This record gives sequence, C-alpha cells and structure tokens, in this order.
Amino acid sequence: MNKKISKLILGFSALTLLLVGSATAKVDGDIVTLGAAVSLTGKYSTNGKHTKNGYDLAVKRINENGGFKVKGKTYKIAVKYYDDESTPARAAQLAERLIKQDGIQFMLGPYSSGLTKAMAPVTENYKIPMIEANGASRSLFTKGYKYLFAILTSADQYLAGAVDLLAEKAKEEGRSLKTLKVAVAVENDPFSLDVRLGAVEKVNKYKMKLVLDEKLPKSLDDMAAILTKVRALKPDLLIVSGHAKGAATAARQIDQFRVYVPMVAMTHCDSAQIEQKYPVGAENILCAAQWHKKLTYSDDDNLFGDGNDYVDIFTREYGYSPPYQSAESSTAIQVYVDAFKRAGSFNPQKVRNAIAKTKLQSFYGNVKFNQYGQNIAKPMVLLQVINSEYNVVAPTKWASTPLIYPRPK
Amino acid sequence: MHPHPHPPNSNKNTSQTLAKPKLASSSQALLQVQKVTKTFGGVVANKEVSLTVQSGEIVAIIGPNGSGKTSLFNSIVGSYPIDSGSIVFNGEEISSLSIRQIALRKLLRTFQTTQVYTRMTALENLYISLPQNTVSLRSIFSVPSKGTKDKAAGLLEFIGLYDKREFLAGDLSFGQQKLLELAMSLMCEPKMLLLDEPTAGINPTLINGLIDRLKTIRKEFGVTLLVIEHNMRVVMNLAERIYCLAHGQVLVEDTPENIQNNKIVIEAYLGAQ
Amino acid sequence: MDSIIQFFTTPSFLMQALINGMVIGALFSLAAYGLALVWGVMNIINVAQGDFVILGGYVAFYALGISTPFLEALQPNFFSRILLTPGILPLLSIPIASSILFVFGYLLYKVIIYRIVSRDLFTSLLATFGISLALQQLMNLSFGADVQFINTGLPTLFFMDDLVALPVVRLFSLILASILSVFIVIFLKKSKMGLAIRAVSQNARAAALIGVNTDRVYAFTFALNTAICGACGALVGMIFNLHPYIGTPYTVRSFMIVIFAGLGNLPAVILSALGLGVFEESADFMFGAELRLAFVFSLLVFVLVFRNWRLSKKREYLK
Amino acid sequence: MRDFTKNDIRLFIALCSLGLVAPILFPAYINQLSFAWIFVVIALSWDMQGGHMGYNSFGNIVFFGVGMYAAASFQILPFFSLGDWTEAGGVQTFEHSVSQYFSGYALGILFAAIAAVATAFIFGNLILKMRGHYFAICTLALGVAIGEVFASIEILGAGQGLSLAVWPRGFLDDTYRRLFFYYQGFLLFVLCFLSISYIIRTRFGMTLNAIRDGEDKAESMGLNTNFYKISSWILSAFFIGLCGALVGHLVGFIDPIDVAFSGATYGIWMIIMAIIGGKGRLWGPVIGALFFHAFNEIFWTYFLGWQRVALGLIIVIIVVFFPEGILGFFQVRKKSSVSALSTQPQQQKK
Repeated sequence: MNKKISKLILGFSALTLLLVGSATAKVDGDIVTLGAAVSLTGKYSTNGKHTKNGYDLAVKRINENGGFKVKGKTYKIAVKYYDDESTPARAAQLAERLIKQDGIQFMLGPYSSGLTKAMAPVTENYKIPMIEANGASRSLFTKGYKYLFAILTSADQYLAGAVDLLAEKAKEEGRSLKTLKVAVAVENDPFSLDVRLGAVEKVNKYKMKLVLDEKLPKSLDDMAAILTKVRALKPDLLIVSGHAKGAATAARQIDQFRVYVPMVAMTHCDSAQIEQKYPVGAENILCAAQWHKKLTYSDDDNLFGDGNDYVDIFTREYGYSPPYQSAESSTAIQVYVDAFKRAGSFNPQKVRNAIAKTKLQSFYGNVKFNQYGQNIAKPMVLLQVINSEYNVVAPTKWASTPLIYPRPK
Repeated sequence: MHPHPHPPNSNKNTSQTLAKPKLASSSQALLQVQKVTKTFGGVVANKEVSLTVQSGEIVAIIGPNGSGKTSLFNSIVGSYPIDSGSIVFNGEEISSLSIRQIALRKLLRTFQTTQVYTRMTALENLYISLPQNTVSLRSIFSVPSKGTKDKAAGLLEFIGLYDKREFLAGDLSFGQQKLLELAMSLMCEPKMLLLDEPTAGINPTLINGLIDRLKTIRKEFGVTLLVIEHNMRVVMNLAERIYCLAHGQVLVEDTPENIQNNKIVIEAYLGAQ
Repeated sequence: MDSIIQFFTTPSFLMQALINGMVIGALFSLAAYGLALVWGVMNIINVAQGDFVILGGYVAFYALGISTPFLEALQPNFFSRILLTPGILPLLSIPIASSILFVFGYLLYKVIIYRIVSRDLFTSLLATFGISLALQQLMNLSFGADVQFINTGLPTLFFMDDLVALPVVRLFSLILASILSVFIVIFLKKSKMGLAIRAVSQNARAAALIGVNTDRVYAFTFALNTAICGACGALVGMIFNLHPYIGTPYTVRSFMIVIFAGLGNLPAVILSALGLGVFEESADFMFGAELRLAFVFSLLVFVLVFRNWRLSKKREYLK
Repeated sequence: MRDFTKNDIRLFIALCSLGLVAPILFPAYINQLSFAWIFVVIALSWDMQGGHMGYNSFGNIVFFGVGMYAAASFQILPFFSLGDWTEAGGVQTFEHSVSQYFSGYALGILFAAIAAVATAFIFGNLILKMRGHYFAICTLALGVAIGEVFASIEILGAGQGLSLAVWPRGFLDDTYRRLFFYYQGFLLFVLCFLSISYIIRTRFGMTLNAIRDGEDKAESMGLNTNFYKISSWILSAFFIGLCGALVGHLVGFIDPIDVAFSGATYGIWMIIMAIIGGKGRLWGPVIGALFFHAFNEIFWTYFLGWQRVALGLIIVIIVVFFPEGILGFFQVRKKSSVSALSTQPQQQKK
C-alpha cells in the first residue's frame, strides 16, 4: 500500500509541476505580456467581466493598429488572465503566480478594492508596477505603496458630490441645512465603506442629520427592513452602495415597496444596467460614475477617439454599452503603452518611473498620478437617470441637463 | 500486525496477573436496589422494584419480554435518572450519579445487542478498557504498556478469542462480540457486572464453556454477577438466587429449584407469550 | 438598544417584519422541504439545493424572455390578451420552470445521483458539492454574470396608513408556497407514487421486497425535489435577484431548517422556515442588516446549546 | 493500520527530503508549495475529529480565522494603535522595523495558537456534547456567526478588512521572505504529521476511535469522553490556528468573510481533502490535500473560466468511483489479497 502511496505522491508532484506551467519571459519576441487576475466567477463576476472586456478591447485595438514602438521596435500586447473567484486570498496567490511562475513584470488590477488590497502587497514586494482601474478604496493609498497606480478617483469621492448637490438645492429653496436628513445603506466591504465615509464626512461638514446608517444584508438581496425604516424616517437623501448587486437590489426594491425619497444616490448603476432592467425604479436616481461618454475628452494616442467613439466600438464588440468600469480598464492599458514608450525599455523599475510621470489624456479623462499613485487629474461625475438615459448633472462644468429634484412621486 | 510477543498464559496464570480482590467475607449487600420506579411518559418500566445482591453472589433476573429487566439495568448503571427509590452500591447512593461516575465505581454492564468498537481490533478494544480511575494523563498519551498488552492478551485467551485478536471487532460474529464485550468489562476490573443476556446468539455448543467462565470470573476475579437471562438451562446452572420480573415489578425472589416449580412464574411467562 | 425598543414599539415595523419574514420563510420552506424529502428518502444531503433554486429562476427568466416578445408580436387575440395581463405570464413561468427542472433532476439522477444513493451522508455531501461547483460556473458561462430579475408588473398593496407595503408578487409567493406544500402533502398521502416514496423512506429494503421499484422512486423523488426548487427559484427571481453565485444562502438555510425541524415532518419544516424568515427580518430591524446573519446563526447555536443542556439533565443529548 | 511501519517511515522521510529541497529545485513555486503544506495540515487536523473521532465539524474554519486575526493584530498591537492602523480613511502610513516585525511576528504566532485553543476549549465545552447532525449544524452555524461578528468589529477593520504588517523594507531579499514562510509551513506539516501519527497509536487515539464507533459504550466503560473530545478539538484548533496565521501572512490582507472565516473555500476544502484522500487514515488527508491542491492549480491554469466545472466533475468522479477516498480504494483492492492470506496463518500456527 505504501509503495502505492509514494508512487501517488511522486506522480502528483511530477504531474503538477509539469502542468502548472513553466516560467516564461514577460517580453517574448515582440509580445509584451501583462498579467491580470479578474473575477470571472463569484460575487464580483458582473464587474469582473466588464473589467476584462475593457482590457481586451484596448489590447485588441492596439494590436490591430499595428502595436506600439519602443526604441524603434514594434511590440504587441497580450494579457495573461487568471480567475480570482472574487476572493482576496486567491487574488494574492495569483499575483504571486503571475509574477513568479509566469514571469509577468507588469500587472493590471483586479476588480474591487478588497482584491486590489490583497494584490498590492505582493506587487510591492516584487517591485512590479501595477496599474489598477477598479480599486478605489482610500486605504490603498495610505500604505506608502510605490508600485501601485490607480487611474480612478478614490471611493470617498463617489457620493460626496450627492451631498453637495443636496446642500446646494436646499440653499436654493431656502431650507436650513440642519433640517436635512440623510440615510446611508452600504455593503460591508472596503469600497462601499469608503463611499460611506466620504458621504458621512460631507454630512457632518454641512451639519445635516444622519438618520440612518446601515449595512446591506450579506447573502440575501433583501433590503426590505432598511426601506421600511427609510419610509418611516423620511430622509431627504438616500445613499446606497454595494456594487452591481446592491444597485440592482436597491433600484428594484425602492420600486417594489414604493419608497419615496426626494433624492436617491448610488454607485454601480451602469454596471448593473438598472436603467434598462428596472426602468421605473431607476428613474431619476443619481449615479456616481468615474466617466461618462458625454465628457469631452479624447485620446492623445487616438486609439479610440472620444467617449462616444469608445461606446460605439465597445458596443459593436460586446453588444452592450460600456459601464465606466470598462472604460477605466481600457485606459489602464493605454497608460502602460504610453509609459513603455516613454521609458524606452521594459525594465520594471524604469517603466514604474515612467508611469509615475504619466501625463496624458484619453477618452476617459486626464491621467496624472500624485506621490501615492492616485490619479488626481480627473473628477467624479454624477449622472441622473432621465427617461432611462444617463445624463451628467454634476459637476456643473460637464452638466448636460439640469438636475431633477425632488424626484417626482 | 504485531503478534503478541509472548505466548498467552494459561487461564490460571492470567488470573494471577490480575489484581485479585478479596472475596467478600461478610454478607453485606454489594448492591441494594430499593423501590425504584421509572416511567417513560405514561409507560411504567419499573414500579417499586427492590432487589439485593450480596458480594460474591451470582444472581439472575428472569421475566418475559417487556417486563422491565433491561430498564432496571439502565437505571442501576445510571443511563437515565430514576423517578424515585434508591440504589446503593458498595455502601454509596449512586442513583444520582452519571453512567460514567458509576462505571468509575466499578459497576459495569454489558449490552443485549452488543456494543463493541467495531472498527478497532479486538486487542485495541481491550487496551482502552482499563479502569479509568487509575490511568494517568501520561499513560493516555502513550502507546499501551507491556502490562496492558499482556493483560489484554491474557483476557482474550481466557475468553477464547486469542486467535481473533487482530480482527476488527465489527468483523467478529455476534457471539464473539458478546464475548469480547465481556472481556472488555473484565479489563476494567469491575466489582460487579450486570450482564444482559450473555448467552443470546452464542453457539449452543459453547454455552457450557461460557457458564464455566462466568463462574470462574466470580471465583477467580471476585466479580459479583447480576445476569438477565432467558435460557433457563443457563439460569439454573449459574444462578444462586433468581428474581422474576413481570410488568415492571418483582414477582418472586427465590432459589433456582423453587423458581422452577413456582406457579406464578410459569403463569407470568405463559401469560406474556 | 434604541432600535430594539423602536422595533417593538412601532406597529408598522413589527407588521412589516412579520410580512417580509413570512414571504422569505415561504421561499425557504420550499427549498427546505425538497431537501428534507431527498434526505429522508434517499439519505442524500443535497448541497446543490440553492443552485437548483437559482437555475429554476433562470429557466423562468428565459421562458418569459422568449415568450413575451413572441406573444406581443402576435395579432392581439383573446388568449394573448389574457396571457399578457400583468402577472399571468410570470405565474405560468413557475410550472414551466418546475417541469424543466423536473426533467433536469431526472437526468441528473440517471447520470450521477443513482450511484451515490444509500451511501453514507458524506459521500452525497461531496458529490453534490461537486455538482454545485460545476453548476454555478456553468450557469455563469451560459446565463452571464449580470444580475437578473423577473419583472411581474404587479402592483404593491399598502396597509396601516401606507406605512406597511406588501408587493403583490410577495403575497403571491406566500400563497403559492402554501398551495404547493398542500399539494405535496396530498400527493405523498394519496397518490401511488407518494405511497411508494413514503414506503421507501421508511424501509427501502422492505419496500423493494414487496415489489416497489426503488430506483424509480428515487429518480422521481430527486426530480420532484428539483421541480420544487424550480418553482422556488421562479419566485426568487420575481422577488429578489438572480445571479449565478447566490444559491448558497438558500442551501445553508434549508439545511438549518431541516435539521431543526427533523426529517419527514412537513408542518415542522414549514413552521421553522417561517420562523427563521421572521427572525431574520426582525433582526434586520433590531440589530441592522449587518448583523442579521450573525444574529440568526448565533441564535441557532444558542438554541441548540440550550436544548442540549436541558436534555443533559435527563442524561440525554441531541442526536 | 495504527502502527507506523517501516514503509511509512521511509515515505515520510522521502516526503520530508522532498519538502526540504523543493524550494531550491522549484524556486518559482515556493508560494504554492507553502500552500500545499498548509492544506495538508488543515486536512490532517480536521481529520482528527472528522475521521478519527467521527465528529463531522463544519466549523473548524473558526480556528483558522481566529488564528489569522490574532496573528495579524498582535503583530501590530505592541507598536501601533490598532484603531489607527485599520481606520479606513487614515492617512498615516505604518512600517515595522526589522526587530518590530519579527518580535511582533512571534507574538502573533503565539497568540494565534492561544486564541485558537481558547476558542476550541470554550466552544468545545458547549457544543461537543451534541452528536451527529446536531453537532454538524451547530458548528456550521458557529462558523458563519463568528465570521459575521468579526466582520462588524470596527477595531479589526470590520468589512474593510485588515492589512498585515508588510515585510520590513530593504530587509533581506524577497526570496528569503518566501522561504521564511515556506519553511514554517513545512515545519508545521512535520510537527502536525508526527504528532498525529504518534497520537493515533496511543490510548488517546484509540479512545477517539472508540468515540467514533460507540460513544455510549465508551462512556459506560467509564471513559471521560468529554475530555478526549475537547482535547482532540484543541489539538486540531492549535494546528489550524497556526495555519490561519500563516495564510494571513501569505495573503497579506484579511477579509473577514472571504479570507479569514471563509467557510466556502478553506472551510469546506479541509473536509473535502480529507474525504478525497480517505478519512480516518493517517495518509489519507495528506494524499487528499496534495491531490486537491494539485488539481486546483492545474485547473486554474488550463481551464480558465471552466476551472470550477472541472473541479466539480473531478470531485464527483472521485466520490462515485473511489467512495472510500483514494487511499481507501487501494486498501480495498489490497484487502482482497490480504483476506486470502489471513486465513492461512491460523492453520500454520496449529
């Protein structure tokens, strides 16, 4: 029996080491391989898909245009994907694997703050640059990471603008800010807690009343109790954040229970496609977005053109309109290409330094990193669903339509 | 896998290696059950049952099925609390003690349907049946000592299972399991053993041997026996006194000879069947 | 503490918690009863229960998605008008999901489950865990990762000065769950197959001896379970959301309910399911949704420990 | 079966030598190898109750999570305020110096063991008196409940999670960091394997088996079953808690539900690994864990997007065709030849 066991063990180890794959170089011939772990399965699979599509589209576009030139040689891009299954433990392991086994020297971020938090220490340890487009938690930028670059605005900014808007409207109506009531319901995860934090800071600043401060329930998509409380408390603003599932649940149940709040603001509306799926409940909801096609940015490198072009190209490719998660992800690749060109090398350290000095505009917006790796050159926008369409209502610079406030009953 | 290092001792030697309690010289009652009543819901299992067993005796309990014999055993060894009455063992009230505490006082039982550790070998079944109040923490966390091994092997030899010592207990026949269970109890050096139908399921040709062994247990090991038995031949050969139970109550207490001719007993049996 | 007092002193909160709890409980009871059936008859703990529920939801979703545009494209006639009345088509999608899942369950039995019937519990646990893993990802691959739901177009009822809301679709689920459980009881009591199922659950060997085709009974039982899950899933799709990876909560809760109520005791299963639902919703009000799970599961631990402690006085234990 | 035969020893030595040199032979795989040892340890530890004692616990993940949190927070506590460390919007950065890192590390490991053992002791006293399904459901509920409670403790970061102290900047090469963790995992395996292989030969191990086969009987023989049950749970908690600590350091970030109290992954994996290999057998969990880990990794690489389908199917296949686990499969096949032999020695003896 024991001989069998030893044979088994030896067989396994041999098989595993053969099959798990051998280390390959990051730049192989004219192909530069980036590494990414995205959530193809698990609770973040909706946005994981958007993220991957964003990466893929940019890669495809760059390669179709003939690649890019570094020191006179033309290179193409490929991305090595793994599925992190929406769990941080897996994400960290995969980061190790991408770097050590697959020899990846340039990483792309996963979806969600939690997973980025798990991967960042790994890339930091190996001094491998990571450009991430979907980890917005503020705590990512307080750890002193040198190799982490985020091209998105941090999470606390997402819905702080909604509180500003409410204050603005109240002033117009001549109401005292102190009489305003705000209700907050967020998921218990790094991203949403940060969204809450930003909003609550604003609420305190304006001396509004925080009448409800709840977490969304974990497993079941049921916020009936919260909505019942909201109905009784009659807040002026309801803030909800909980990725695609949270947005879908909120839009759905606000309609189902006919809860009326003059202003409702949430995140991830577009990735949950609430305007199409819950047209009644979603009407006039405010949505935080990193990007919108109507913003007048256009590519320096002319890869996609402007926002509308990107939407056209994306829709042709994948059959649905891109949420901002995809747009961010595409731009992460653009930033890499730009950095490669400027670095004139594929040395991670040099590329990292080039990334730190990035100053570009893409269809998505301006990208310029501060010392913590945060993109400080772009604002958040607030969209409002009007007739099942997203319209920019804030900040005023970009606003295409006036805000509808209060929501009609 | 490890055969016993030494050939098993003969019966006589075995008994010498075991600690040999003195035979009770006085006629002081070892077990005294007084007016024990136990009901389950509305069903009365035992009603004011009283019985006494002297140290060194072999006493049998007979009675038709459902007469409350096994319930009485359960009450005595503390499987569940009794409703009223008193049970005194070795001068100590034990009716409020748990089954384990009673076992530590060296009052043990065997079961009608055998209970052995089926996926362990016969020897291992014995190794862990040492008297628990004498084991140290250290001995728990060490492999069985040579003394334990010898004692276990000796007992298996005595009971006639030495050949099957490395068999899994679950692979033994029902009768063999009964014997093994008896050996496990002996390993624990009991003062008193309650045997629930020790000969049921045992090959009839082996029954005489078993009766002899039970008598040896009493004589050499100094164990007092209280036996539930249906086989009248066994009862008559083995017991010195007999209690007959029916409908949860003690019907008669007498010597084997008298019981045989007791009309009430015969009626109870016939009436129930 | 305030929120606990507030909960108990606000009638509308109490009422809403009760209503929502019963609705959720009704859904749980369906999933749990299927689990109890399979467990009791076939001695299989089906870890894929929640995934069957979600699969049922997707089937209903696609059945509606295909049939609605088709009906709308037709010349409006009497039937299409009736069918397109809000609520009718979704209602019809429930039996559709049920029957498709019945076939699915039957096939699954014929391919995998029959090999593990009457093995020990852990075997079934593992096998169905494997099925669950595969099923989740297969659903993800075939139905996509987007959050979906079934639009019923049904209105919402209001009580108590409009403070308590009851969406009709939720009422629906409560009624339907009750009808379905009554149907199951009658089926098990009266029909020939029902009798056979009960016989096999009591003693498979004896049933086989008197000529019951146990294999057929097992296949039917398993398919019946998936069919019940299908109905449950359609309702879940109408009330909550569908996502390939949200089946597990239903599994965990059915498991809890069945353990709590015992096998083969339908009234107890329904009662514990409703109780669990109401408890969960009340916890939402009292401690905030964040601690809902913590509360419910700690309560379960507490109840078990307490029951065991009471039993220990009788020198018994939970078994 | 119980005894450690010569073959077992040879096999163990072979495995150990492989374990010692593996990181040098396959430097790219150090991290995966660390996880392999950890998986073996959690499977072996689970098997203490699940296999040897017959108490199917779904809640051993509690020790894993508790150990992980203890290791993380006690590494931070002596040097920084835990509240500041975890505060979501905090703008401070914290860095451990070399001595702080390692002294904190040792303290963390110590407290991981203490916390896990204490948890096992407290809950063991409460719930180990239940049996069968009730015990299973109670541990399951306990696992979920404690995870959710940790997810709401502000000072530990609540849903934000807790980032562990980063390896001191500039101290030694990164390879040493990985070796540091690898050899701890390996050491843990050696310790765990040796203690379990020893324990199952002792009267303690036999008593665990007795509890599995007939707890009522054991009690009626005067065995203090509670003591044995709690002790074995504590032993299991000790190793699983240390594994949790190690996994925490390997992952670097603790999410309360998805990493620490992750019943859906580590929690169920430890059971599956033990069963795949063959529970209640010394080598079973070892084989099962290595097998599971290997296949997991292979599928992740080659079946992107399909890996869970593949994993699910292979579990089903194993269960259907190897019901007694991989090891059980070989033993059953061997048994037929053994039983043919086993009748002969008796005749030879006479």
